Amino acid sequence: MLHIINKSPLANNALDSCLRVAQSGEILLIEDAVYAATAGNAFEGKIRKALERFRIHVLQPDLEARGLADRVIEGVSPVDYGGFVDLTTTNKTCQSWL
Amino acid sequence: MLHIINKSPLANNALDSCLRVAQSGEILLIEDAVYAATAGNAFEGKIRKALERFRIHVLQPDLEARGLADRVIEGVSPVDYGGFVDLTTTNKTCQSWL
Amino acid sequence: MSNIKKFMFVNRKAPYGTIYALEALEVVLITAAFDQDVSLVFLDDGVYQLKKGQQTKGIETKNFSPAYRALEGYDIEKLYVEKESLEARGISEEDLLVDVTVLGRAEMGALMDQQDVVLSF
Amino acid sequence: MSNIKKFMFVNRKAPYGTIYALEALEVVLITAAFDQDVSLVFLDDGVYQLKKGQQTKGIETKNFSPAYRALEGYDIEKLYVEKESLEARGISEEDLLVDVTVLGRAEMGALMDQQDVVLSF
Amino acid sequence: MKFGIVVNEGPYQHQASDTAYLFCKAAIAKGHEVWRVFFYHDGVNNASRLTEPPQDDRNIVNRWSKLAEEHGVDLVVCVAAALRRGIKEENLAQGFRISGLGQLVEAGIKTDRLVVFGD
Amino acid sequence: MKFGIVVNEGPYQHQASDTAYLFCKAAIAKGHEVWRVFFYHDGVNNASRLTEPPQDDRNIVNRWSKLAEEHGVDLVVCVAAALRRGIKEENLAQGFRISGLGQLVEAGIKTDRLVVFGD
Repeated sequence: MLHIINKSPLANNALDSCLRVAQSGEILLIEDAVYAATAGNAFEGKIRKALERFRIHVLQPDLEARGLADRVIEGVSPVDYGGFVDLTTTNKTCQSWL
Repeated sequence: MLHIINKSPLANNALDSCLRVAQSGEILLIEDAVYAATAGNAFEGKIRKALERFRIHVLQPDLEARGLADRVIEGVSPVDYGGFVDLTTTNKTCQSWL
Repeated sequence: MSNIKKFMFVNRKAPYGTIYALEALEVVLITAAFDQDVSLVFLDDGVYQLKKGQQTKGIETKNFSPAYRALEGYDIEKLYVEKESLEARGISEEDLLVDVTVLGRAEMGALMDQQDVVLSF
Repeated sequence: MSNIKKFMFVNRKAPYGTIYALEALEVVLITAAFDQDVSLVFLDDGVYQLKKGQQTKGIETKNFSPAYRALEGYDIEKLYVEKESLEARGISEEDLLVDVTVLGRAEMGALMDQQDVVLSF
Repeated sequence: MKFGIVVNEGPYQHQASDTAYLFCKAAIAKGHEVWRVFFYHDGVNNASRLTEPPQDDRNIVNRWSKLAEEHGVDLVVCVAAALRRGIKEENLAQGFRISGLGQLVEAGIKTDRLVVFGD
Repeated sequence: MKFGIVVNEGPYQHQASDTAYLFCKAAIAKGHEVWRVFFYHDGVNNASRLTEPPQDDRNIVNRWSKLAEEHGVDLVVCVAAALRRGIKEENLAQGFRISGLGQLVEAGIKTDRLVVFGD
């Protein structure tokens, strides 16, 4: 399953909830959730740990908009909108943690 | 100053931010923030600690709507909309932590 | 029907502060009419939707919580609540309006993985 | 003018995910025209509004971050950023588009207490 | 006292408009004046005369119109925010007027207290 | 593949409608079909033909209308959600139609993937 998160991890519990409940699969960070993919963010440790269980992707255009494309945590893969589409096709279902 | 919070403390960082930045004054919990005023919530410890620095109020009609009027943490004062108005007049300013 | 899918509705938001809980319920009721396999999940603040004793007169808004009790009449009987979400809020099964199945977080995650369509509110 | 009030605009939300940052800026610019005492505060994800290097072509949305640089031309020079918010996000003063005053949380709280009107976004 | 109110979210989706309205009613009941309610961001959607909630639900837009009529509350919709969201004279409910952001600043200056309701 | 899309927030206030649109364009560019976009909650406000963003900003409503015209995407606005928020035939933009929640369920049944964008 593809888990889509769109909230900053320091403002909202969506990513925390996803990591608590989902056991494995893929995660895509979009919109304000891209901050979770950046090194130096207080959430970085949780992302590094989550990388042991999940493949984690981040929407590159949203990172660029926020001026943080050069700070992606190692192991998190940037994708464009086409890559986003591909992730929804290679996974049987997707869930947006709104 | 009156600090108005309207977000659940387990979903959003608004109350946490307020407690970090504001040093004293009064806090009013409204809308989904009334959950912070209830005993048994994981945030209860932080509220008890905050009561040492702040006077904390909770909007009673919002508690009743959510079926939790019987669980208010000791030391937190329920107010109705009239009480809400009074709090905005007795404090020189108010800030909504949206 | 040959075309039955597993629909899961994930409720993560508290009632009244926003409209999501109410409008989610409206979708659920419609879905029942399509003879699909319907599950409702309550996570995080979503568990508050099922709290007994909601009295909305003071906020001049309609109390929609009785509708959860009506779900059974629409053959919607799979209601799941996450144990960890209840505990973090000091809410027990006795506090809830309806009978639910309480699942631990890992069981809940496994259940999500079995779905065909997940709508989250 | 005899009627000068201290206006504080508290920015706590990230840009682009929601419109609050952009529409807050529109209020700030108007307020300048009223000759009030204006302060801008950036807390929590609001500090991201000031991040250098925003490139919004990929999301097909206007990059409004240059407007923060224009504030000085409107005599809006009191920009405060909370130290703890920067640290939690791994953002340094050098990462910011404009010169700001960095305050610790207690100093920030004290500054808020001195205001007449606080608008929070 | 003289109050200014700011509403930042549209009707029904968030509780902000409901709470703001009940606050205004309580303030008036206590003898205060609600001088102006300024609708900003999605708050401008509170001014749509086309809303039609279910019969058993509150009518948020009409409640505001009635408050304006009965208590002379000035309901101002931000023009820039309104244009972005499709609120114009042609779908504006009774008692509302469209004007600039300066009206919000003026409310901050001329009232004793400005209270913000949003998300 | 055949996609169904759900948009739960209005234009401009949240990024949801932008992301959904860019997702649809990318899906179509890859040869997929976007069968239906269902607008729910405040998402119904994406269908207002009265929106008028600043000249230098994107026109979210027109973009959706154009997508419908050029690629036959079915843009459906939930009638119950729309009535609450003042979206009716008289202010409905081109390419949108108003219908019931059943259209959302149908999208879940008939498409290969349903992707939700919201807040």
